[in-house]
Amino acid sequence: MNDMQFLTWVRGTGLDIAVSIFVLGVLWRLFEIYSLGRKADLAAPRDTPGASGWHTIFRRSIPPQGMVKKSPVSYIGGYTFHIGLAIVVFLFAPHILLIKNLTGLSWPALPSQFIDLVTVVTMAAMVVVLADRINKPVKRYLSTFGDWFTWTLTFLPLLTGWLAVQHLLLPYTVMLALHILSVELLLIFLPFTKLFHAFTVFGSRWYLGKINGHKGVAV
Amino acid sequence: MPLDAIPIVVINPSENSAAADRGLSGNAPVLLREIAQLTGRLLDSGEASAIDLRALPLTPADLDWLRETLGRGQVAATLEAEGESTLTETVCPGVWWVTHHNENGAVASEFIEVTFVPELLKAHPDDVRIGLEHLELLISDLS
Amino acid sequence: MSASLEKGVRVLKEVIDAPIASYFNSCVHCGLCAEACLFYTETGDPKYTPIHKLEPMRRLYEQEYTLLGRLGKLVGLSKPVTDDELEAWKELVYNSCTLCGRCSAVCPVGNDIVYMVTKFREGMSASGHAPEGIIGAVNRTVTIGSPMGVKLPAVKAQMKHVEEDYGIPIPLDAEGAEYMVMLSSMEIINFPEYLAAIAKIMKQAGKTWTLCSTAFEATNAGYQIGNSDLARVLVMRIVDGAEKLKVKTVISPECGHAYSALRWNGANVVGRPFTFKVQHIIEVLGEFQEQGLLKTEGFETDRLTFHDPCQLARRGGVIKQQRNLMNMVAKNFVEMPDAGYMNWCCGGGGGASAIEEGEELRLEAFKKKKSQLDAVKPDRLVTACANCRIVLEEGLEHYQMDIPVVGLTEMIAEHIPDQTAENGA
Amino acid sequence: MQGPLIDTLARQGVTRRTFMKYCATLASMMALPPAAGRAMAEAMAAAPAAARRPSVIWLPFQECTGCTESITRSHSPSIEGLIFDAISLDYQETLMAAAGHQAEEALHTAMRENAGKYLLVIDGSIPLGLDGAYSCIAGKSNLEALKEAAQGAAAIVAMGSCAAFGGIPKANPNPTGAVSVSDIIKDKPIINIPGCPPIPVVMTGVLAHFLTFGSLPELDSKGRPKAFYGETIHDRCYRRPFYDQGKFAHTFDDEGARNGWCLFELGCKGPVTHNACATVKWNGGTSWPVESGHGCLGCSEPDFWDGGGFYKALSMPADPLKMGAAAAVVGAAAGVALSFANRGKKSAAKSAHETTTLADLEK
Repeated sequence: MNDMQFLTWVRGTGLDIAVSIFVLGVLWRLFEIYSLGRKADLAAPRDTPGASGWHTIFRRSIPPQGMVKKSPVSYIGGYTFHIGLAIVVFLFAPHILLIKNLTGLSWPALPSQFIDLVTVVTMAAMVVVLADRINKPVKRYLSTFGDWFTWTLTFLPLLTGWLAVQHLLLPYTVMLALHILSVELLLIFLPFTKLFHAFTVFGSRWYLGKINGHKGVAV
Repeated sequence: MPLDAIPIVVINPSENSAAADRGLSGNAPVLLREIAQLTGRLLDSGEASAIDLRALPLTPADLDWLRETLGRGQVAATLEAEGESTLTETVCPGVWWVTHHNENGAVASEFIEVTFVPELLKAHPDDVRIGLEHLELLISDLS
Repeated sequence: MSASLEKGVRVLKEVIDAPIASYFNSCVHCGLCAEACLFYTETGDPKYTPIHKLEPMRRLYEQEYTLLGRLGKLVGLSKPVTDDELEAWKELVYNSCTLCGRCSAVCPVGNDIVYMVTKFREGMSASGHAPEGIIGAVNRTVTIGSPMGVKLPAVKAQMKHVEEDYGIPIPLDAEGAEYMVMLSSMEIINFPEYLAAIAKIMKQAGKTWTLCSTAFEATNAGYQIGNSDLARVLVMRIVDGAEKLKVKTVISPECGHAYSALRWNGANVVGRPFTFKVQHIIEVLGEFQEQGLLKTEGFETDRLTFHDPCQLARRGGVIKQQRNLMNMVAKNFVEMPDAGYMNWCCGGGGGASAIEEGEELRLEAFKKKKSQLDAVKPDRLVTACANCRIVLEEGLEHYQMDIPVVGLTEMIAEHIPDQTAENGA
Repeated sequence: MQGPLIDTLARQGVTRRTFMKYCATLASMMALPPAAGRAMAEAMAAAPAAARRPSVIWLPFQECTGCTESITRSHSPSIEGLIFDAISLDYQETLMAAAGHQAEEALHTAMRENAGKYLLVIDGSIPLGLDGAYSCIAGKSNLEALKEAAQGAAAIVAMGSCAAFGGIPKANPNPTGAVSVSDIIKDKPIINIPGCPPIPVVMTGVLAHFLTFGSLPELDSKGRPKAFYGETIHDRCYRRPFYDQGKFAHTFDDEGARNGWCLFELGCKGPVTHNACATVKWNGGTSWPVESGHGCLGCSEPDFWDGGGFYKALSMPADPLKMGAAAAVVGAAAGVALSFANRGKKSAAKSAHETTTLADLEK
C-alpha cells in the first residue's frame, strides 16, 4: 500500500468504519445507560431559583470556590486542553470543511498560525496533565490502563495533525493519513472508554442538579 | 520590465484595504534581511550568492513590492539569448535583479544575485580568445 | 434468612439506576473529589478518594448492566465482586464517609458521589458488611425505639423536669396540634435544654405543638446503614404518629441525618408522599423570625462561630436562616473559612460516629475542623445538630481546645424574655 | 568533429551565455540552489559530446499520447530541443516516419546495436487482463514487448502516471488489469516521471543529468527524481501564504477566487501532490492550474483518480454518513435490546426483593 492508497483508505473505508462504530457505539451506550431509569422523587420539592438540572449543566463548568488553589494543574491544565481541543477541532479551516461537507453547516475559521499556537499549547497542557497524573498520589492511585490509553488516543490526533501541518518527521501525505487514522481510533474507542464522558457529562450534571434541585440546593 | 509577463492579476478592492487584500503574503520583507546578510558576506569574503525567487512562496504583489523597494540603480544590462534577459543593479550596489525570459516572453526564472558583477555579463576566456582570433583576422584583412 | 453476598448483589442490581450509570461513565479519574474529602485531606491516603469508595459497585454495574462489562466478566477480564472485597471496603463506605456531600459539590463532571454511596450502602448492609456499631444502633432503634436505647419513660421524665423548671406544660399526644416535635435521643440524654427551648419558643410564637408517645425519636439508623426496608419501619412510626395526631408539620430536631432521612428520603422509602410538612427546627425558627413571631432581647457578647451541619446546609439547602438567627442574638459572630455551603464535616455524620473502630480516623479527620477553628479562634462554637455537637466536643477535648459547643435553638431560647413568654401564653 | 558540447551547441548558434542562462533556469526548475546552475553549465560545457549519441527507445503502451504531446509541444526550437538533438530517438511510433515492418526493424536494430546501453522510455500502463490482449503491437502484447525491450536497457524511464503508477487505466475497477512498469520490471533502474501529462522539462532535466553526469538523478522512495518531486505543490505554491492565513476561495467566482486566495476548499490536492508545476509551470512558463484559478488534481500521485472528488476538499471524507446512518439504526436497535435486557434484570431483582429485617443485617 503506498502513501496515497493509505490516505485514500483512511479517508474512505477507514472513516466509514470509524464513523459507523462511533455512531453505533454512542447510541448503544446512551440507551444502555439512560434506559436504567430513575424512581420519581416523592419528597415534597422545595423550589429555589437556580437549582435545576439545566443550571447545573452550566454551573459545573465553573470551579467551586477554593478548588483551583487546591489542584491548579487539574483546573488550568484541564481547561486549557479542553478549550484548546475545541478550538483546534472546530475552528481549523480543514476541519470546518469536513463538518460542512457532512452537515452543510459552516462558520468562519481562525488563521492557521493561531491554530498552530493553540495546538502546541494544548499538547503542552496535556503533557502537564499527564505528568500530574503520574506525580499526584491520588491520580496515580485512581489511574488504570484506560487512563493512559485514552490520554494517548486524545494526544495522537493533536500530535499527528501538528506534525502534518508542520511537515515534520514523515511526508505530509503519510502524516495526514496517520492523523485521520488517529482520529478514527479516537472515534472508535470514544463510546467504550472514559472518553464517553463527553456525552454523559451532561446527563450526570443534569441528574446532580435535578436531584439536589428537588431539595432546593443549587449545586 | 514588462509587468504583463506575470499572468495572474490581483484585483485591488481598494487602496486602503489590508495588506493581504492587496495580495501581499508578508514573505517579501523577510527577504530584505537575507539580502543584507548575503551582501555582508560578499564584502567579507568576496563570495557571491543568489536567491531563486521562483523557489519561494511569493505572490506577484510580493515581487512588485520587492522590486519597488529595492529600486533601480545605475546599471542595467540586456542579454538577447533565446529570449531576453535583464540584469539590473538595484539601488543597493552589488544587489542585482536578474530576470530570464523565454522566447515567448514569459519569465523562465528570476533571481536576486548578490555579486560585484553577474557571472553572465563577464566574457569567458575561451570566447575572448575567439574574439582575439577574430580581431587578428580583421587586422590581417587591413593589410 | 440472613445477609449474603447474593442478597447484596441483588439489592445493588435493584438500586443501580440511570444516574449511577451516568456517573460511573462520566468519571475521568481526575481525583478532585479527594481534595474535597476531609478523610483524604487529613490523612493523605489516596484510598480515601471518594470515587474509589465505590469501586466494587462500579464493577458490579459494568458486569451487570453493560455489554462490554458482561463480556469482560465472561472472559475473566473483570473479576467478580467477593465478600472479602466488600469487607475490605467497609471502612471506606462507612468509617470514612459521613455522607457530607463535599465530593458531590466539587465533581467537575457532576457526579453525585454521596447519592452513589447511599445506594452502595444498601448492598453493603444486605450482604452483611455494615459495621457493628451502626447495626447495633439500628437494632436499638427498631426494637427499643431509639439508637441510644431511650424509651418513653425517659422522655416523660425529661418532660416533667422541664415543666417543673420552666413552668411550661409539654403537650403529649395532643391531637390537632400544628406542630409535632421530634427529638433525637442525644437531645433526650445529653441536651435536655432543647425541649425547654422548644417549649419557650412555641409559647412565644403562640403555636400549638405536641410530642408523640409512639414517635418521639427522629434519628433513623436505617437510613445511615443504608437499608431502605429498615429505614421505612422507622419513618412509618413518624408517619403513623403524625397522621394519628393530624398535625400539619413535623419538626425535625437539631440532627442532620434525621432531617435528611425524613424530609428527603422519608416519602421515597414509604412509597407515597406525606400528608404533612416536614421542617427542620432551624427552618421553623427562620419562619418565625420572618413573621415576627420570634422576639429576643440581649446579645451574646463573646466571639461565636457557627458550624453548618452538612445535611442541613449542603444537603438540605438551609443556609441563610441560621445566620439570621445568629445575628439576632450575637454581637460578635464570625464565619469560619468555607462556612455555609462548603463547610467541612465534623467527621462523624452518616452513622460514622456510631462506629467505635473508626474513632482514630475520625479524630485524625477532625484536624480539618481544628484548622477552621484556629483560623477564627472563637470563644464558643454554635451548631444545629446534636450529632455534630457530640463529635465536635469529642474532637475539641482530644485536641485540648477549650471551646464550648452550644445548640442554636437553645441559645435563641435563652434570649426569649420570660415575661413575653408568659404574656404570650 | 568531436569536441566539448559547448562547441557543438555553438555551431548550432547557441552562445555560451545562452547556455548559462538555460542552465540557471534548469537549476531553478530542478529546485537546485542557484550555484548548481553554474556548476551544471561548467560541467556540460566542458563535457565531450558523445562519439555516438545515446540511443533512446520509446515504447507506447496503454496510453493516450498525451505524454508525447506534452513533450513535443513544449519546446519550440529551443535549447530543450537541442538537448533532444543530443540523443538518438530510434523508435517513437508517433514521431517516426517509418511504419509497419520498417518500424519494427528499426526497433530491433536499435535494441541489438545498443544492447545494454540504451535508455528505454515507456508511456502507458501494461494491461495484464486476458493475457495482455487489451493492447498489442505487431502481434505482441505490451507485457512481452516490455520484457523484451527491458532486457537490454541501461535504465527505464516510466513517462507519465500510467507507466509510473498505472494511471487512469488502473482506476477502479481497472477492467484491463493495468499495472505500472515497476510492477513488472524489478532488475533495472526505473525512473518514474509521473504526471498526467508529466512536465516536459523533467524529461529534459533527466536527459541533461544523464548527459552531464552520465548517471541518473537522485530518486525518492517512489522512484521519482527528487529535484522535481521532492516537495509538494502546496509547499511551493504562491498561494500558500493565504492558506496559512486562513484565506480561502469558497467558490470559483467569489471575492476569494478573484483575490487569488487558496483553493484548498475547492478541492485542491496540492498538499498531497509531489510535482514541480508550481515552480516550472506549463506552456513555456506561462501559467499552471492553480495560477489559472483551478485546484491541483493530484495527477502525479498514484491512484489520483480514486482519491475522492476533484472538487472535494482534502479534509472531506468520501461519504461516511451513509454507513453512519445504517450504523445509527443498528446502534439504536442494540441499545433498545440492551435496555430491555437491563430493565428485565432490574425488575427481576426488584421482584426477588425480600424485605430486610434486623436479623438480615448479620451474616
